[in-house]
Amino acid sequence: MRIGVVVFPGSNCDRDALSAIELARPGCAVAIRAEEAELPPVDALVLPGGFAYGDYLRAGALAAVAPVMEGVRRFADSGRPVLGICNGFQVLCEAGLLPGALAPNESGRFVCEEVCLFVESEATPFTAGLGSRRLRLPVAHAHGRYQADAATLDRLERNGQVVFRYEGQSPNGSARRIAGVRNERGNVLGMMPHPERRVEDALGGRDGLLLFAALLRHLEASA
Amino acid sequence: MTARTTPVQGRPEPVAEGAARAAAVGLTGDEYARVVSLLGRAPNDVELGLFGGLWSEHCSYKSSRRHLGALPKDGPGVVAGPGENAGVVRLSPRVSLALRIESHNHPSAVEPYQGAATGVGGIIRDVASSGARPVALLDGLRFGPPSHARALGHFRGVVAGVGGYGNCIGVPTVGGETEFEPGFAENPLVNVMCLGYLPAGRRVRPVLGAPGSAVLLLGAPTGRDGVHGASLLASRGLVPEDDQRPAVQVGDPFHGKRLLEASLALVEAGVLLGLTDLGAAGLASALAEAAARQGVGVDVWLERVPLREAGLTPYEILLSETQERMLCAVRLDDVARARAVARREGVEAAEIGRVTETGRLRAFFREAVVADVPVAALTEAAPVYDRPARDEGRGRAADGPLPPAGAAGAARAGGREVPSDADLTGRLRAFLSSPWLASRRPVYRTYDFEVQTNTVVPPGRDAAVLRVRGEADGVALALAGESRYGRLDPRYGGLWAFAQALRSLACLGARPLAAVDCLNFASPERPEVMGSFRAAVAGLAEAARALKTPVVGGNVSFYNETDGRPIPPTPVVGAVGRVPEVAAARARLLPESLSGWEVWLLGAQAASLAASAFQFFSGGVPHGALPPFDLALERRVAILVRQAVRQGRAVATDVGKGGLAPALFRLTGAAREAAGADCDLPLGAAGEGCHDALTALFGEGPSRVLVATDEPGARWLARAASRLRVPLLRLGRLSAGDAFRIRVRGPHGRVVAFVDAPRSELARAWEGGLEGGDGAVA
Amino acid sequence: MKYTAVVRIWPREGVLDPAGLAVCESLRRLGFAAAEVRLGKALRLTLDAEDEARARAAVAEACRRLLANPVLEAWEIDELVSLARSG
Amino acid sequence: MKYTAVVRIWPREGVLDPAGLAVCESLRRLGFAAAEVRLGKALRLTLDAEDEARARAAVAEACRRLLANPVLEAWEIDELVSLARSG
Ligand SMILES: Nc1ncnc2c1ncn2[C@@H]1O[C@H](COP(=O)(O)OP(=O)(O)O)[C@@H](O)[C@H]1O
Ligand SMILES: [Mg+2]
Repeated sequence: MRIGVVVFPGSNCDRDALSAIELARPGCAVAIRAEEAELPPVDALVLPGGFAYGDYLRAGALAAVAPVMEGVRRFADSGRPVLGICNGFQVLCEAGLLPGALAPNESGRFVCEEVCLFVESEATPFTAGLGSRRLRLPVAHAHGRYQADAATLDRLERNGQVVFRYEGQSPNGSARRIAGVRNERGNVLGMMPHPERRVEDALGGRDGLLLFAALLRHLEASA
Repeated sequence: MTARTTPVQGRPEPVAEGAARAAAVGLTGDEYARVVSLLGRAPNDVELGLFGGLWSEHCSYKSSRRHLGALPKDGPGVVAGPGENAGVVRLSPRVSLALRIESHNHPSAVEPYQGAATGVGGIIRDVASSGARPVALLDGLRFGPPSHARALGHFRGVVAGVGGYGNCIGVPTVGGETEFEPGFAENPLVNVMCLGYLPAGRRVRPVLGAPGSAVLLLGAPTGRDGVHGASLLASRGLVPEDDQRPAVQVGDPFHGKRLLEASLALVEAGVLLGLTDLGAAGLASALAEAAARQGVGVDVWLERVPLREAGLTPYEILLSETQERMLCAVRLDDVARARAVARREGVEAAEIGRVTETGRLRAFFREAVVADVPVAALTEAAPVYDRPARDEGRGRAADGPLPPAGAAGAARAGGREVPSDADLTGRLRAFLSSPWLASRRPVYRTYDFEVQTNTVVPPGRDAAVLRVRGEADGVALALAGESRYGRLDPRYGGLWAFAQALRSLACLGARPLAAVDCLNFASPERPEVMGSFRAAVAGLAEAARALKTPVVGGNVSFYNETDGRPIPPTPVVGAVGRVPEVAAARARLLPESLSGWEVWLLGAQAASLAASAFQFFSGGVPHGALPPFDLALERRVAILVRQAVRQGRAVATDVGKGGLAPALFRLTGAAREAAGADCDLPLGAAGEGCHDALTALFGEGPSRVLVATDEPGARWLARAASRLRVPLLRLGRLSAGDAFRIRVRGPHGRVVAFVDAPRSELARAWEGGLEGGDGAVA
Repeated sequence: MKYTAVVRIWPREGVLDPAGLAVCESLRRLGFAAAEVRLGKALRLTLDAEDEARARAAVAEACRRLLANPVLEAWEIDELVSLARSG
Repeated sequence: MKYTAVVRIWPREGVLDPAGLAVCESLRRLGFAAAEVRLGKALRLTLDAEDEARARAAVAEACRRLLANPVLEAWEIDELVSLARSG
């Protein structure tokens, strides 16, 4: 079983994601360079946090046209699991693999803090079995305000595509306090909070590990 | 500057012309004469530019060098001391720590965002060039009061710049200081420290290898930015409205990240003979200093330097301070491999030169020799000054007459008068929400402090704690600067900065391993500034010896003044320490709740309002006598606190800026769940000098730590304290409720003053102090 | 032939523009009678194209594919000049 | 009277524009014949002023005092229209 982490130039949570995956299941994490057009054989993909291509122009915009993205698109279209964390979420939206966009935080500033979120959809490989749980995860971003037009937001809610919602006030002014969404099929998930930063008690908790564990269960079941 | 590119042969030159040429590169007439005698001829313009850069204060330390020898630099575990890319000290048999501190004061005054951003980029490259992966940043920031429009602009720009670069490149900013003081209204201070981890056996040095080796320039193409940034900008005071455009550099954290990965990949590939960052005075200083360390020469072909824009002159190419560049040396056979390794990370490596046996730095531009000077003339032969120094500090203000009362309360703050009780609660609230004490969370929450997933204790406490993957022991880091006491006694300022940095480590249970210092002063050409510099260094050195901590690196920033208005003397100290068994530390250091725990004051009990934050807050001019500084007691207090914290018997906070009442307030917030407080402060018993309520509540003094402990912990503490001869005083308890109460008791236990407020109300004032209104970060 | 285009990219109507709001507040604080500020991007793009129509088409295509995000932004081509002509 | 001005703020000649460089690279990767990109800001500012001359002076003053950083940026007033006139 192999889980690929796409390393864009400027990604900076790639190592964190790789080691979180290794903690969940040793020996299954692989780094994939975004400048290479071909994806190696993997069973799931993670697009990590950071500032791919400096986040110049718009967060995630330049990464969305990186060579690897064609492969990512085909991978997603084939129904296999793709998780975008923070910058990875921004990239997935910019690439059109997820609806909506991530605008600058309402405060106009970067925000780094722990937040609570509710899991509102189990219909993804990363949240199966976590229904209506409350997770404590950190956010760290300057562009995390989820935006889409009202019709899209209604549709997302109706379809259960809102996967995570912030508890209380959102740290960034997101529409309807949305912290993470999935595509219609449910195999592609994007989220602003960082599960890979909460996989050990020594670093403040293990809520993030639940997502990686769920993914492994999913992959095992479908293997 | 028009470049005369052919070496001038022994032509006699009118003195006035020489002096004018020298001034254009920041040298004096005498220094120019020295250049001429070293070369045996007048330098051409390019050569003169090299001397201007390398003999600048920034590169040569010509005014400070004589004094810095006082700092102890050796200790167990020290692998590399000052003068290398970064200081290196051993953490375990497998892992070493690299640390370094730098100032970026002048660039930040001119362009706050880019000044701070490029400061962060530079310090990260310094640490990376010692072969370490940068894992943490700390930023020591000083501004004028946020009510001052210019200072507010500095504050917002600098904080955005630190975050802009650090967040993007993916090195967490885990701590620092943000101070607001009248003395920094025109001249903000931006000191940045970086910590890196490297395998214990690895040693990468800023050298060039043997003659015949190839010299490669890595990273961004060179542009015109920052030509003479170091020599001109940092070698004189700021002149308002001056056009300093050419001296400003722009940071590109994205390129910085690629360069970082490329450098570390080169280190790991084992091809490097040497590696160094390009900082002040660009290529010129990187080449000359690296060559000087080995007594070799170097030839450089300037037309091979990749350029960002056409038409740069040899002069500009040598002295440009374009960011995101590094220099390395490899064996000729390894050039192709090195370039391939760098290219894989998206970084170009241009072969620009060759190491020679000549001992000379020779620069060629399209076949022509444009500079040819002995490396030693640029480096070892740089002037060293013993500038006149006058001691003005110690006790002068204290012995003088009290200044006239300014705002109401100024005189009282130094005197004995005790204001009414209601007044005291209100004052504490106002003090907590003032820029002096207000929560720094609005600053550090704009920094990514968790990326790289090593952060065990995030910002908010006296020190941050990081783990090291695969190691049982972790690292604590703290930064402490001092700018208030130095006005009364600069030596005391040095003692304080050093001791506070180490006390902060002790509060998180860490034993100090090494320190670095950053010395921020006004013009060294003023005897009183030189006097305060010498005294502050003496204070640092005394403290470093007494607290048995080597100083493995440092930085000096002079000329922090505008129109002849100097900043106060400001030494800043960064320290790292070892935290044993770090995996279990989080629960111990960040407990769920402290309610019901006892509150004890450990250590010295002397305090004074002299130059205290409260005295400034009350509108007073700094005056009065500073409490005694007993370094032996300081050391014993640190040992006691460290043991208590490490064994899980106490949660501790330093009683620093603001005194006891604010420290108690911080202690109530040390657990996940806030606690109330119910404490008594006996006058007199609360310490020498604490004869009035204001001094008892807000007086400052060294060697004081406040701890919360449970009952068995208190018994342990009492025994340990008596063994270590550390005074102890029980103040009361933390409670489950929301009441924050301190009773100040006079003779016979009579309550002479008290503070009584809902803790949540104080917390709101404290948390909102820097948010909203004119003080907002954004 | 070389063309230079200037593209302006604006936050869409109705999309919150925190940076614009902050600038507006600062302007008012400085005493300017600013009623509203929107902060967008300006992009000067030099490119090769056979003629002006093709240049314009290429710029529009670049806006659609990369330069602007339709969920958040609206774009307009502000200028398009042939470099030869403009000197 | 209400005026609307559009100001463009550019990184000065010779000042590094990392964002422009990155955008240019991506455009090339997408097959555009982009030779150079500079990325600046566009600012649409609505303000009260008595007449056009005063409006222009106020905008210029705002650029000098707040909107552009003279060390790194150059500004230009791209448009200035009275809202009444423009509809
Ligand atoms: N500029 C900054 N960057 C990062 N952290 C900061 C900064 N300023 C303050 N902090 C953090 O805020 C907390 C409070 O800082 P400070 O007010 O200096 O209190 P202390 O007395 O504990 O040193 C510390 O954890 C410190 O590291
Ligand atoms: Mg501090």
